[in-house]
Amino acid sequence: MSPALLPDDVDLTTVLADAHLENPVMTASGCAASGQELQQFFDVAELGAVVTKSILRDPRSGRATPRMVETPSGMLNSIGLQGPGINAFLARDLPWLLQHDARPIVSIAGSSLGEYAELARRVGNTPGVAAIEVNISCPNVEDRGLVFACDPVQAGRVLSVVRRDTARGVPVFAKLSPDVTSIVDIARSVVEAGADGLVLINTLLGLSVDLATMRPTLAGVTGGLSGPAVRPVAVRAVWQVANALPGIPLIGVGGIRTGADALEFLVAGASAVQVGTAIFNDPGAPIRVLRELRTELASRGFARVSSAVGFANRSAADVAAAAG
Amino acid sequence: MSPALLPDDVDLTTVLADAHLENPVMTASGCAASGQELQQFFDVAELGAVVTKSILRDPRSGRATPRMVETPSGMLNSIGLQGPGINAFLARDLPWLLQHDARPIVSIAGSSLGEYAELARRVGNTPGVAAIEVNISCPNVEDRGLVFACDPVQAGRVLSVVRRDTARGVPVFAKLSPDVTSIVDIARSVVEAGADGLVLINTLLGLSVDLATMRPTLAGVTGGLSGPAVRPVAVRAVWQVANALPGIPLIGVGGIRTGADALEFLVAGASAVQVGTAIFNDPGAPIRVLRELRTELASRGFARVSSAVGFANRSAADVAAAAG
Amino acid sequence: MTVRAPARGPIQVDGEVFSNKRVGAYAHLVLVADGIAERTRPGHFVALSVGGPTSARLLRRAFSIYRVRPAGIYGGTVEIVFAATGPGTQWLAERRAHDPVNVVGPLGRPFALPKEPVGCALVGGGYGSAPLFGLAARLRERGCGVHMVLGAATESRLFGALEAKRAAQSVTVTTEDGSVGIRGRVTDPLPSLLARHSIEVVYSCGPMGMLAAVTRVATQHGAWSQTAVEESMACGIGVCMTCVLPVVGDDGVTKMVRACVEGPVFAGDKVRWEAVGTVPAGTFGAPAAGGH
Amino acid sequence: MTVRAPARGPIQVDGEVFSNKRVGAYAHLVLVADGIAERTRPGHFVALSVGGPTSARLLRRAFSIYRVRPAGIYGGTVEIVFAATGPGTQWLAERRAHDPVNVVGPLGRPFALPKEPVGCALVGGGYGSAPLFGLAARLRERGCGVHMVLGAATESRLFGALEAKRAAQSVTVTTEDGSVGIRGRVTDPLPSLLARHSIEVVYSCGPMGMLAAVTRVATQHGAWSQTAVEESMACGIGVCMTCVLPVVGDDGVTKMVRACVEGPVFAGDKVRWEAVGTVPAGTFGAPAAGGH
Ligand SMILES: Cc1cc2nc3c(=O)[nH]c(=O)nc-3n(C[C@H](O)[C@H](O)[C@H](O)COP(=O)(O)OP(=O)(O)OC[C@H]3O[C@@H](n4cnc5c(N)ncnc54)[C@H](O)[C@@H]3O)c2cc1C
Ligand SMILES: Cc1cc2nc3c(=O)[nH]c(=O)nc-3n(C[C@H](O)[C@H](O)[C@H](O)COP(=O)(O)OP(=O)(O)OC[C@H]3O[C@@H](n4cnc5c(N)ncnc54)[C@H](O)[C@@H]3O)c2cc1C
Ligand SMILES: Cc1cc2nc3c(=O)[nH]c(=O)nc-3n(C[C@H](O)[C@H](O)[C@H](O)COP(=O)(O)O)c2cc1C
Ligand SMILES: Cc1cc2nc3c(=O)[nH]c(=O)nc-3n(C[C@H](O)[C@H](O)[C@H](O)COP(=O)(O)O)c2cc1C
Ligand code: FES
Ligand code: FES
Repeated sequence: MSPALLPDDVDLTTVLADAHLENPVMTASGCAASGQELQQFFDVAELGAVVTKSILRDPRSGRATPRMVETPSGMLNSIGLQGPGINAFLARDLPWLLQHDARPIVSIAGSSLGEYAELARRVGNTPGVAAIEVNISCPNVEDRGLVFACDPVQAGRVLSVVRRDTARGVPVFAKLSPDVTSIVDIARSVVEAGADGLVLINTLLGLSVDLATMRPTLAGVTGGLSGPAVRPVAVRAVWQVANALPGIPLIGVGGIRTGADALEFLVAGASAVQVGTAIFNDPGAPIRVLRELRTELASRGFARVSSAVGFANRSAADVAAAAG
Repeated sequence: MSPALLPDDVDLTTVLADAHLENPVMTASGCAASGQELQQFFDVAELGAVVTKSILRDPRSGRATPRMVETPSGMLNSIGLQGPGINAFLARDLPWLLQHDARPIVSIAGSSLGEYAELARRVGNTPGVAAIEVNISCPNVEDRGLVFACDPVQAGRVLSVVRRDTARGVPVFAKLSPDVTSIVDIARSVVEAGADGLVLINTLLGLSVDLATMRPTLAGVTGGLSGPAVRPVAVRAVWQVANALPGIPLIGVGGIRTGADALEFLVAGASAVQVGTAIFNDPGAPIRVLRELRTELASRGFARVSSAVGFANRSAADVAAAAG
Repeated sequence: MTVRAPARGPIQVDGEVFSNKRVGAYAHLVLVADGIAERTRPGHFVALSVGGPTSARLLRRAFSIYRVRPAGIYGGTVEIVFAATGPGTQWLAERRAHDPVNVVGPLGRPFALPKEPVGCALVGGGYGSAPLFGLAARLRERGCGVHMVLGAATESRLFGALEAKRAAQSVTVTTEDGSVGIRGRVTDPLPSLLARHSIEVVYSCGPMGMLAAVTRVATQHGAWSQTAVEESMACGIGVCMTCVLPVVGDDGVTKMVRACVEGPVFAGDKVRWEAVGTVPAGTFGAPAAGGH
Repeated sequence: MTVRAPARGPIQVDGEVFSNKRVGAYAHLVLVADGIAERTRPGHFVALSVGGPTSARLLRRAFSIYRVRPAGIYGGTVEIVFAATGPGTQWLAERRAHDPVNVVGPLGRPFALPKEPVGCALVGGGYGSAPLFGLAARLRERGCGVHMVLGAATESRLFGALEAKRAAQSVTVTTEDGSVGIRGRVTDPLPSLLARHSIEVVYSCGPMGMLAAVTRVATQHGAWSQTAVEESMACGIGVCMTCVLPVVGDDGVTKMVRACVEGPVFAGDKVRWEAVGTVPAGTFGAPAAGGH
């Protein structure tokens, strides 16, 4: 590391396969809807990208309530991917993002390979889409409801159809679940299947019992754990995958609340980060994280984001080399 | 649930296979050493059991420092099973526990089947041992360092040798890792191999980067995440396994800090609970949790622990039956 | 840190406690939070962060706005009335003058006001009375008749009965234990009150069961009802989809709509009260039988 | 909740802030915490919980005990001096009179005292001076000569220089920037001081590097050294094994020993200073080459 710089002198651009972004801070899928509501608090065009809530082919009502429960330094959610479906998204939400100069990364989710393919064809060929994020933490109706993300073969199949049906030049990122024995195996499989980058991590499966009703608090019984509580698991996933698959662009997500948290993901190997649950605490979180990250980079003498990416892995290797 | 009772009228005894305990609250392995230090704050004989730090065959220095880092509502540790080995344990720590009328559950850990078998023979035939807890979250030196707990076959092998070499009447509990794709598969495998009960869960694998040094904070690089942050994951594991393997005694552990937390594990399906990281916050935590649990049970009209065990699963089934 | 936004939407403000007093079973918190007052209309709510910098409680707590005062010699203030039930509200109850509390607001859709000077009933349960006082003032400005019905389980949980005497033409109080006013529920005196004062709009705020019952009475009487619901909210600003309830749209189709941005005030007859907590069959996007 | 224990060990007490004042770069916190004073000897520390009931910071923070006062008309008190560096210490620095702070203590092994009335040097770095004042009093009671050397990076980080004049026969002050006293480090004036006053025991508390250097000087001079180390601690009571450092035992074997119960005071010449942060080869139970 070099001496401190002025924050404005830091080059924040980051490259994720074919996507060149002004800066590495995005919203996390499902925590920012499609950007409109956050525009009340800051200009979403200032973010590296806006990742949309996962879009399905058909409209979906989502699950019954309660859909969330607060947990220590985190929360469980079980929304059930409520949304209006791809038609309404392309007609209304995507145009809004483009009109407001935001870079949209569209998250897609399906319950069969066919649905993923259809979504890829429609979203992945619409001008203005900066990238596709493939949420594979969904049950596969064609395979006993097993979650795609939990099986390297099924996960790979999803990514290969999405990559096949998405326009060249539009990167396809696979978003992985931490609820697996080896996230590196899943990562390797989806990269071999064509994923241009990886988003790490989706929520952890959790459950809470409501002692007033003596029933699971969530109507959906289990839910996804997110927030600062899971940050060490997310950083570990980034670290492991960065070491196992050097050169594959990674996007870190899980419990990021401050610029220092974002920097932790970068130096662990992520080229960009997403802010999710922290938005519920602070609607201005994504833009604040960006501002703080700039300062963190500057104060450590990182002239560009790319110098920070994987720095802890490299310095670890140096230490190992020096010791060995 | 019936009307409220007086706390003293609650029958706290709990049965874990052949182990009949006065009450369902224990210490968690590695968070209470072998009981001596906690005796300064409360009488460890009042606990259902004292679970010892995992004992190895040989003395072990453990890892270099830093060995811990605080995280939101939790911590990462990488102690590396420091301990004096089985000889010193049997000569010094176990007698202390027995002299003080504590019920010792001895946690054992090894890096090969042979080591587990040797520990089982020695610990599992020493009078006074209430049960053996088998920590299988250790690398298997005979299988490329893969962690036993992550593979149903290897995990099953460990439990079958330990069960084989432990005296009848001394229950053997397998302690499972949450870092697997299906904890139910591992649970099923160790139960088929002879485990009399299950302890859920060990820590989650995590990592933190120290932004001052730009290196992983822990000398051991990755560490185990514990504390209230992981409670929803632990409750989920108990819930899933209780539903998949009804009748198998479960011991819940992960983020328990209050009597209400303990009750959450009981109604999710655990017959006993362990208090770990909360001890670092409050050295009196295990006995306080016991006292609070008694009050929680009484105020809800549970006349005995066994009525509460799995109550949320049963009421969930009732709801489903009524709806269906 | 203060994020400013266009003049009508919500803003985020670093607020500061001006005062915090007990009122019966509740706390009455006055926060200095510039810019909120000017944007607030009756029925809006604020979302407060709890626990300070070391907090393990990340989600904001939502509270109906009781009163606001625009910036004058002192900064603008916003007031809430709340019950300290869980860790977040207990923390708020312990705040003293000058302690910082971050505020996001005003949020949600306010009460719709009648265009004509008609008779209105304002029904509040417990702390649910709080947002009715600002509403009462607005209605009187428009020449509406204002009749308040305040209810609670017991006297200490009744809020604003005295203030109501100044705010309304008539005040009816009910408590379930009869400790003050009529023994019973707000819906007991409501039918005769609606008839007596030719009420055309019934506003209500309180527990869900009460809102459903008040709506039933209002509808029977042929009055409009405007209900302010309380759904568990993670974000309060419309991005998380946790706060939904089944509401019938103008097209007759039931949708799971967000209480935080499409509410918290809904036309009472549009809410599928009996189905709250479920996704009723036929809801837009609901799973087909055997589906997800 | 207060857990009582046998008369000598640590106890857990619901303490309360008596006062909290700034002293240079530090905070000086006086807590009412009955029962701690009676058990405390110089070198003991306390572990305080931080963040209150909604805290995401579960681990206690360890602080050397600066002073204690047994219960009299008022409850017994315990005092610490600390730097507000991270979230836990910042929270502590913001506490005001009557705020609750839970205390566990006294913890650890205190300084060993010489049996004979010998000359002693007490060397403190930064807030590391704090525990030396109680020690100085004890040593003087035993007729020992007490010579203090206090150092810091700069004047604001020097603690207790004035008080030292009352506590010690001689006081030497060093600052790295020369803002007060001798420009340099505590080890600069130490050799001549040890010689001048025929010092037989050197006590020290401060950063690890300083302790190592002070030990080196003491050993060269032929004096005993007693060092109070600061290792990162999760439990403070001996149950977690996070706070270890390599220390040579009486049997000559290096072991990873717990700073919280076998320290924080160690004989300086027994600590493998150069190897702190590692498990040096030959340590009891260390992995064989290629092992775990
Ligand atoms: C639009 C709206 C207006 C409200 N107005 C008031 C008011 O004026 N006065 C008042 O006392 N309370 C009001 N509430 C309820 C208030 O938000 C909860 O009492 C409070 O959030 C509980 O926080 P806690 O930390 O004490 O409890 P906890 O149980 O610890 O809260 C845990 C989580 O559940 C949520 N939660 C818990 N109870 C409720 C509830 N009843 N409604 C919604 N979310 C809940 C919390 O926001 C938090 O995210 C309102 C709620 C909403 C949605
Ligand atoms: C025996 C002993 C005596 C001490 N005496 C004093 C004293 O008199 N005055 C004083 O200002 N400080 C003292 N310290 C250091 C003090 O404990 C830390 O400064 C404090 O814990 C930092 O907490 P934080 O929340 O501000 O920082 P954070 O960095 O948020 O702390 C995170 C975690 O790391 C631990 N930690 C961080 N820094 C240190 C450190 N330097 N030493 C040990 N653990 C650390 C914390 O306890 C906590 O568990 C002492 C430490 C020990 C072990
Ligand atoms: C309310 C909520 C809804 C979410 N919806 C989605 C989603 O639709 N698609 C998806 O891939 N991830 C979804 N996530 C997961 C987040 O994008 C993110 O991976 C996770 O929450 C961890 O990040 P965080 O701790 O910053 O929230 C959701 C998370 C939350 C809290
Ligand atoms: C410092 C520390 C040391 C631990 N050592 C062990 C161990 O030796 N054996 C074991 O099975 N689990 C060990 N654990 C895991 C705990 O027993 C427990 O499973 C886990 O911490 C979750 O519970 P908690 O959140 O209550 O701490 C350790 C945990 C901590 C924090
Ligand atoms: S609370 Fe998040 S959408 Fe309503
Ligand atoms: S801090 Fe836990 S053993 Fe020392």
